[in-house]
Amino acid sequence: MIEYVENKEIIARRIARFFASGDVVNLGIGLPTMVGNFVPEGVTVILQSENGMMGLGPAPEKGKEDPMLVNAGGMPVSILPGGCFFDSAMSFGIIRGGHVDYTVLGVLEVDQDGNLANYKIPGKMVPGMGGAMDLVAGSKKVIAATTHLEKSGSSKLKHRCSLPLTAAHEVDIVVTDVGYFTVKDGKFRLEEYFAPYTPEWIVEHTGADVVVAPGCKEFK
Amino acid sequence: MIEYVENKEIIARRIARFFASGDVVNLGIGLPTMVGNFVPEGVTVILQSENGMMGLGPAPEKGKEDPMLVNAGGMPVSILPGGCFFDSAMSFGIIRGGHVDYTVLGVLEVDQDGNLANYKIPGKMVPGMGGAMDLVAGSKKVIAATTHLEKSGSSKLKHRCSLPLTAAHEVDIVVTDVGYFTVKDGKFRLEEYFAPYTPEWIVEHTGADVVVAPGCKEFK
Amino acid sequence: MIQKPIISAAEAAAKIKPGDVVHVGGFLGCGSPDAIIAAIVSAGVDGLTLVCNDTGIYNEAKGVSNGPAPLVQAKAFKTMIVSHIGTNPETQRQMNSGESEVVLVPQGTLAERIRAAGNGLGGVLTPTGVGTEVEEGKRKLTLKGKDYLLEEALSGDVAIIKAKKADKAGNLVYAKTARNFNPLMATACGTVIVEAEEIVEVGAIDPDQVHTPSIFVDFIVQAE
Amino acid sequence: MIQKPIISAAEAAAKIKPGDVVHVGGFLGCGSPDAIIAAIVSAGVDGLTLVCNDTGIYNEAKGVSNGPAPLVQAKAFKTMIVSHIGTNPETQRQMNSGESEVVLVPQGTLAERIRAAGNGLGGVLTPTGVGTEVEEGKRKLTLKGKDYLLEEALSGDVAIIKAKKADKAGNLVYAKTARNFNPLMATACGTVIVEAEEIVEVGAIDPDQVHTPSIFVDFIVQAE
Repeated sequence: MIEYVENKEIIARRIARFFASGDVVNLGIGLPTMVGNFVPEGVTVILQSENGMMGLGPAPEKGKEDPMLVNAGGMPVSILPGGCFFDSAMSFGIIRGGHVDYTVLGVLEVDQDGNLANYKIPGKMVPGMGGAMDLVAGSKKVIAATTHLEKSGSSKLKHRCSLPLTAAHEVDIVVTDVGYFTVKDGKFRLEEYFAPYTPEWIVEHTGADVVVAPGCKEFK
Repeated sequence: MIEYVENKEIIARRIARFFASGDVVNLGIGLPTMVGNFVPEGVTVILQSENGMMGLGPAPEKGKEDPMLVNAGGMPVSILPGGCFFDSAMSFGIIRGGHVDYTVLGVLEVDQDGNLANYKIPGKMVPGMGGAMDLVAGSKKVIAATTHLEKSGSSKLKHRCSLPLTAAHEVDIVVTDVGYFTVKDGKFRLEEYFAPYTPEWIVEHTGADVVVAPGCKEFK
Repeated sequence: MIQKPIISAAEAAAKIKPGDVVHVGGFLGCGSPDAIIAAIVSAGVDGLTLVCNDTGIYNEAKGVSNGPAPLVQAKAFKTMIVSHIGTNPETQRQMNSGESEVVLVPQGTLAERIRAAGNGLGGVLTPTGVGTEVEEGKRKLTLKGKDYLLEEALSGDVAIIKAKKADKAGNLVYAKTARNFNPLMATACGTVIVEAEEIVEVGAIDPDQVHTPSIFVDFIVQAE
Repeated sequence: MIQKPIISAAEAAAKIKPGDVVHVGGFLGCGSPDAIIAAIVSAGVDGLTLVCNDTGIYNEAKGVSNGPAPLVQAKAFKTMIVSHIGTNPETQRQMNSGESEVVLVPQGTLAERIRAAGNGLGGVLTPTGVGTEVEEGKRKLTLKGKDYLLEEALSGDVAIIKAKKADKAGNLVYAKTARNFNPLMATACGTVIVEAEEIVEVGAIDPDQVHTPSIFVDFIVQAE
């Protein structure tokens, strides 16, 4: 019997492999930010931050933070050579205009029609959508990054989202800590599985329709 | 008997008196450009040029022209200290957004409902509207600058424009070489007359409904 | 070039009247006009409508209260039109208790609505929010087979913004990610007050490098 | 940062295929990508649609032919979407003879339509053109008692633009009034080719002073 253990690193590591040199990528707060640490040697991606910069670099050393240079989570960052700053209209022009290749963001729920919910639990928690609705509607590819199961054991992948949507039919790829799925024809399609999980286990432990892709293989 | 003699200078001189210090003004090609030469001592206006600058200065000396620094007519100009450059979206954002106090432009026809035609004589001459439609729709006050009569002797001020309109109901002030008019309640209202013309002569020689304002006086 | 009055933060605060719609620059406190915000708190104006990216970061334990958070704390706002309130639990409390109204707007839509107001556009058509609660009460138009929401211009009575540098005529330059909504708000409000870290002579800024043209700015405050 | 290929004007011209919609930067020849335009004339491409502020200045007597005028002369355009043709009698001749189609668009509307395409907006609502021939065939909407025309996004296959300075990653800075439509077109086309007066190393441009972010630019041509 396989026991589920949350593993955020595998999610970040798998997502980082999607990128090719030159891709413009927006990483959401939290887990998605980790993706930046796993981009393979030799691949140069350009990180965009929706508060108004391109060419996001690593966090500065302690004591060298610049209060005028932060990411969309308000945390100190740096800028790489060739990066630049712009206002919020240009920032979302870039996002909405399809100039971002990948947006990676966390979810509360994601469903087999590519719907995503991550900004509101009515009556409980309403952080607001911030830039997420634009990012999901505008980016060329949307990658949802999430642990596969809630602490309660229920699936984050749903037949149908029950929470207010951040965007409808926009999610292309879902990467959890058990496998990588595409969203196709109203189903999750398992493209790769992460050991020790097996396709059978994954189909059984996903609260949505999952088909196993013909070429589905283990990710290493 | 008063004989009509074209006099562009009086038009430019009268228009220049409307401005107060700090006003943002756009002067069209041709006659309107002359207005800049008659702004009274002590009044500082800020000239905007719709090709992308604020703080337009005089033409440079011969031999000192910069091909990257021209006005909306493509003629070499200079920039005053405190001026700045911007792109066409910002330029027309300024214009359409009501940040230009006065636009001064030439006309083919102007009528008593404040309609203006200056971009097209169908089948004959079609220069295009360029920035004129935005300037007329967006500026706080629109001043039409025109000689009073055509070479043929017919009035440039009409009951109703017959040419395709540049904008409907947007003209506030008309200054010709016989007087200064406001457009009110579907009529031209004569506010000032320029000697040797008299209000009687003007009413008679205008192809539109003209009322003489109660306080109408001679401009000196 | 006409110079703009240099006023104190308290004088700036006095230009804001109860009931005004106030645009506040900044993003989670980065690029916020902090001295003017503090002065408005002191002046005790209320019944305001806030237009801002967020309501700042408020963390009592860490002693952080930035962006518009001090004004939220002072209950200055009747309505808050923002994209994000997740970093200010007091905003969420006021919303849940009904003390104030919070209108959530997607960040890119907020930027375009402010820009539209400043640029004389009635609104824009955006795909953002189609198929979500953001659609509610809005016109939806289909162009070339794609659905868009009509998002209307959002103007304000007063904008309080932050710049790195202002010349005395009001030309502005912003620093790094402190630019964000500041240049957009500068175009969209009846009265525009900039809090500048540095005030320089007219002509000291390269005219190719001005982010906000002087004509948008009415008053300048020296940042502390 | 990824560097962009530096190509010749002839290689740039070869990226334009018959029938393409081509955005050409510049305003009456100021800020036009002249070397690329000359190379397209040499390449002899036709059936193009032009999107530009104007069709340049053409004056045979004075020997002036700037902006897109050499391409008009070469009959490269089937359609020209521009705001002004008053300085090019050849454009007017082609229009009157039916050799080419000219679509006149108000200058500010042209700017917003190009920006909308690059910014993922379906269109904008503008008051410009209400009550004129520009209304024809367009949706008119009334918001808060004011009429607006719905003007749709205008994208292109290729943009050819001119900059003062490009770094090797493609970040651009424009000079003075040569900026005009160039930064807007950079956002709105599938392939973007910049003709730069000066090509500098990555990192040589202050990141606060970049007018067009590198990601918009595909190819760089050294201006002659």
